[in-house]
Amino acid sequence: KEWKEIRIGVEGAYPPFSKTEEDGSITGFDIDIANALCAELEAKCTLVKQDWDGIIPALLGRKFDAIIATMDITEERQKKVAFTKKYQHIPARFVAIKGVAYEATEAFMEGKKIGVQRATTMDLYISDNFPSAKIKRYGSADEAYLDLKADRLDYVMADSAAIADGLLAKDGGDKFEFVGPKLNDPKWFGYGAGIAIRKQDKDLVEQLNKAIDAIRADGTYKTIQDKYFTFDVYGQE
Amino acid sequence: MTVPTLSIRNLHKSFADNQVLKGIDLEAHKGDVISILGASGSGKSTLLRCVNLLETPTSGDILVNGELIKMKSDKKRGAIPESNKQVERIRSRLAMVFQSFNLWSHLSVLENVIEAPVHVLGVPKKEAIVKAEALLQRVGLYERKDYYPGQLSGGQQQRVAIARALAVEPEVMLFDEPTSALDPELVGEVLAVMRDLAKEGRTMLVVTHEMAFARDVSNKVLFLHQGLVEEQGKPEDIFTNPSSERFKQFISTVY
Amino acid sequence: MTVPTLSIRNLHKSFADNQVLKGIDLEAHKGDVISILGASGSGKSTLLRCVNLLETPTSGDILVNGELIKMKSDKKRGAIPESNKQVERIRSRLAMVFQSFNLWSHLSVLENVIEAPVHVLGVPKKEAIVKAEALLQRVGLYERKDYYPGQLSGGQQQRVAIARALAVEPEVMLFDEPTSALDPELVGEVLAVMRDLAKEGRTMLVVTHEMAFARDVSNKVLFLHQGLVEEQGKPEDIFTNPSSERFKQFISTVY
Amino acid sequence: MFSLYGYQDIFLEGAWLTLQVALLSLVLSVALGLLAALAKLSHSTILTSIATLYTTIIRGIPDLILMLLIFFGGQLLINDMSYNLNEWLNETITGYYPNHEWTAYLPEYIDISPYFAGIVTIGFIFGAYMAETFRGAILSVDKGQLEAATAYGMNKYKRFFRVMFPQMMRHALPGLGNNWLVLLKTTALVSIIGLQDMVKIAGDASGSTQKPFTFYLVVALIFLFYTAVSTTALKWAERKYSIQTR
Amino acid sequence: MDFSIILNEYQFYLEGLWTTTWLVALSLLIGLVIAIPAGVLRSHQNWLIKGPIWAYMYFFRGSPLLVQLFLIYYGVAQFDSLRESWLWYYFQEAWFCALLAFSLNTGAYTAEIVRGVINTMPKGELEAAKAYGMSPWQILKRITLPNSLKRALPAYSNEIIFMIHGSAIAGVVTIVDITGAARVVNARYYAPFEAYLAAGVLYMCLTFSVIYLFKLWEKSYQHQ
Ligand SMILES: Nc1ncnc2c1ncn2[C@@H]1O[C@H](COP(=O)(O)OP(=O)(O)OP(=O)(O)O)[C@@H](O)[C@H]1O
Ligand SMILES: Nc1ncnc2c1ncn2[C@@H]1O[C@H](COP(=O)(O)OP(=O)(O)OP(=O)(O)O)[C@@H](O)[C@H]1O
Ligand SMILES: [Mg+2]
Ligand SMILES: [Mg+2]
Repeated sequence: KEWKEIRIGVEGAYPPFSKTEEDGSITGFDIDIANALCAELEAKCTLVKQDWDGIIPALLGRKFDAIIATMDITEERQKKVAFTKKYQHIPARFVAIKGVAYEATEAFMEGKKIGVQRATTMDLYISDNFPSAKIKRYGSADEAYLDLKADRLDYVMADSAAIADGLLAKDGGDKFEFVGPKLNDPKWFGYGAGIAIRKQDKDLVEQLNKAIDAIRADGTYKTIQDKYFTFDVYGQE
Repeated sequence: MTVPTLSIRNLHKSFADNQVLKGIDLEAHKGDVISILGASGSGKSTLLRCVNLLETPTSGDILVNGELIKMKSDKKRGAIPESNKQVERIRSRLAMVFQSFNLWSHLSVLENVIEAPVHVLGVPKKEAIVKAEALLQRVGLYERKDYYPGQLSGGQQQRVAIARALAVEPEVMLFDEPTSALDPELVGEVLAVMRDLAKEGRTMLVVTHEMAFARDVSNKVLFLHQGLVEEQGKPEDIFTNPSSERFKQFISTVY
Repeated sequence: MTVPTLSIRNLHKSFADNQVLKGIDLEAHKGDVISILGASGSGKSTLLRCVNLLETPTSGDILVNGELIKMKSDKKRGAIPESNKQVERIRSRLAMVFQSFNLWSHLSVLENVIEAPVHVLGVPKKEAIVKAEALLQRVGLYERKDYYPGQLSGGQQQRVAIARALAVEPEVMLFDEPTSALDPELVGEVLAVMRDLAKEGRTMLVVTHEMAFARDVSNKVLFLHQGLVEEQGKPEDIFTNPSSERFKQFISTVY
Repeated sequence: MFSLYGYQDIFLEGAWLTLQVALLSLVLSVALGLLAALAKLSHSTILTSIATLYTTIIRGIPDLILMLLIFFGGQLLINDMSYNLNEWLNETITGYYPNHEWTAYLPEYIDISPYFAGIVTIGFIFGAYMAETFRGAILSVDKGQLEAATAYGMNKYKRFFRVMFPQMMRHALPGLGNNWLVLLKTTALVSIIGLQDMVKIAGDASGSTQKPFTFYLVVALIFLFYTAVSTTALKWAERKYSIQTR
Repeated sequence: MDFSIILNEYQFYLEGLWTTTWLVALSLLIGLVIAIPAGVLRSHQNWLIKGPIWAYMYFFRGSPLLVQLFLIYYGVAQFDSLRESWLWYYFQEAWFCALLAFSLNTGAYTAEIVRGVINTMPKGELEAAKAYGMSPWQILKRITLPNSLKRALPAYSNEIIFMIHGSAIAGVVTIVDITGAARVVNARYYAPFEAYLAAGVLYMCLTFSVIYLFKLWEKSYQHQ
């Protein structure tokens, strides 16, 4: 089947990957990638903004045909949707107020308040590894940062790049720092972020895989990456 | 002999087990003013309401200008009219004036009068207004044409109701105790209008407790008792020389 | 001479511009039964309501057992009582029986009767109940003590109201047309209870339209007219020999 | 002019969107409410039970749950259905004509936008409350008024639209007004299903400016303004349409 | 559709049910404590007393509960002085903020109910109370409030139902109530229909229990 028109679901509250501007438009790394891929496929693309915890149901419900929202490829998700190959891979990390101790043991984390975005890989990771911690689930990462600033949380866990941009680079961000190592255990975090697609649409997966290779090859990817990051967000091939 | 404007033949009506009308015959020719008398509960209102099918008769025929209102039997409700269209058409030829006026309270006096001509008979609005104003003039309420029913006295409301009835140029006007909801001081103004109508030669069926009206204005009086016509005739005959014991008793208590 | 149980001196009361009472004097001694008569609107209820300060008099003195209810002037409302405490204390000595009974609808009959003794006078509850039951016995409603007012007839409600009044052992009982909201058949039962109270030597002020009661039971009758006492005296004197034209007219219309 | 860290323009848009959602749901709920009220009062047992089920379920389940159910669940249900039907059609046809090309006989997706889902859900919810209001209003219309209409030969549609409807609205107005005020506030929930109304914008804005109090207070004030305007208008309407008496 | 998910995660829902129940019950209780004096004093003659009460009721009845919750939860954190005070100990807890928002909200609505029933108190019964020498305080306590109770019941049972429905937003400030549970389950299994339907059923049970209890209660007043 030809894909002349593709509707792409994006989040809009996860800088620098996607972010809603004051005028209501959406910008960010994911958005630029989406547009580059569409240009490569010569398809007409529409971006549809959707809150994170409804984003997979919305794809299944055919609100859009693909999700480009820094979604990690995990086994759990693969039960529901198909993924393209990864288009980026950024480890998750904890962030806390400067000087707060951190140990990745269950005993240490007991009773600690950890904020995550609902339905993310981080959500699962903490639920599985630190069941005795007080896990607080938010609709968006921004809300979790607000509560971290307000001292309602001890830690927030999110994509390291998202934390860097959405929290550390903002006013007052100098009070916070990453704690603990980069986390990228495939058991929870999968194999990088891919584009999620309904399982039936295998042809679209193939076409997008080709397109990803194409923009990697022709340098478009690097241009976009450099706009937002000073490091390689793709990781190993 | 001419076709009677209204004829009722062997009309029966029951509510559940309660037989209210047990075979009523009645003929009204053009220009007849028929008064219907009877004790409370004798079925006067029911008779009138059967004529324009506000109640469905259990059996019997009703003919308006010789046209039979066709009925068919129905599982749930006994008999029902065969064609709603016919019933609606006939109803619009029979204007009813209610005891409690029933003016439409959301419409002004003028709007009440033009409502049926415009929306049922399809008279152009302008024309209807001209006529309605003349009718209101006639019942002495032209000045109140923009009032709402709630702002009028009972007698005024009933006069508007009469104008509303006249506006459809009915074959027969049906009056159900048009003055009994009025304070005694207001009865006169309504009766005066009705006397005028009678003089004009309107065909009227009037349920009333006003003996003076029945005697002086109508040319025929019917006395209902236990669902049957117990006595009928010209008023000058039956009031002076009643043949039924019941009727004698009735007029003696009312006077 | 003994101190009068209640004395009212030169009482005036106006509502805005409407002068209702224009100087009333009245003295009630222990055992007096005083009937207050007057046309509708003559200020009878107002007088009674001034006595226990449900209305604040515009001027004039009220003394209960010789104790003056102290008033002070107020910017907004003219005169007001100087001490709410005093007013509450005096009110609890004057029991009022209302035309529309005004039993507390959320309390049972027994609870209605013990409410004021227990919660205003501080009588122990047990004691109050014993007494209340005796009073209910007396007005013939002991069997209904656990009913709620809504379940009683008007006459029964008024008898409960009288029991409630008696329960505070009042110096003076004030009755405001206690039978006029009752159906004629029920009036008798309430008047019978009141007759009994009079015989017992209770001090009572009764606004009433029941001439028979005024004449046979009270030992003093007051006739109010246009805010003043137009006629007063022993019933045997004034009914047979009224001096005021107004009063003559009044009794002739009422009989 | 007030300034909200650059957000004032889309804030105003959000305020306008809130109002749109509220007004459109109002229209829908009035229509649904009328239908349900008529169904409840009809002689048909089927209609009556459907309407009763409808009003009962709505009374039992919170608005938010219904909204999430319709927005997520409803979408899934409708589109799954239409997709499966499409597949089935294609397969059947391919069975007969092997070289048949895959075609979408039904729309491949029906997009329930949050805008639409919000309006539908709120309209649906308040339809149930409106039904009660209208039922009461219909019952309080004087029977004689309709009887007069019948007697003058009006058919049942004319009876409804020319007499029943204008008269019942008068009785319904206070209840309608109350429902409107509640409905207006319920629109705030559409932000949870992702519609860019002013609550959502306030959320986004407080995320990036770290000034949540300021933004949410402005939202509250705008709602208070809407409420105040509505109350005034309602008072005026009630006076205008109250039964004209001396 | 696959409802085995719900069975697997039933303890999530049970916890949610418990959270919703105590949160709503406690809010209603605190709301009532606010509402009775507010409703009574709302008709006071003195503007200094009735003005603030008017403003309180107007604000909480005129704006959405969701916005009130956001204001209290996220909004207060904007003020450093509050964050440094002892109050922060409470405000940092999501349940406390939700409880506060819900209580203030239902308090305002209930106050309006209280005001309404007090205004329709039969005048004669008040006069009788006065005539028997009760003080204003006694009249309020012994006559006005108990007498108004039965007239307030229908409206109050509606308010409880609205509160149960309204509490569904607690999930947006990280509280795992019934709705919160449903959202977590949905997020994990991407099965919105099942997840939210189960929540809907739980809410229905809650609501209809309340309706049933109030029917019984109202019946017990029928004789009055
Ligand atoms: N809709 C109805 N359902 C059942 N019974 C009815 C109905 N309408 C009238 N009846 C009964 O029919 C009988 C006759 O009633 P109808 O109103 O015709 O009497 P009426 O002669 O007009 O009396 P009135 O002078 O009091 O108006 C009465 O016994 C009444 O109870
Ligand atoms: N609260 C009030 N405010 C204003 N005017 C009042 C008030 N109460 C009574 N009035 C007026 O005072 C006058 C006397 O009223 P009052 O009730 O004392 O008469 P009454 O003799 O008891 O009459 P009735 O026999 O009808 O009970 C009337 O003109 C009445 O309108
Ligand atoms: Mg009749
Ligand atoms: Mg009086």
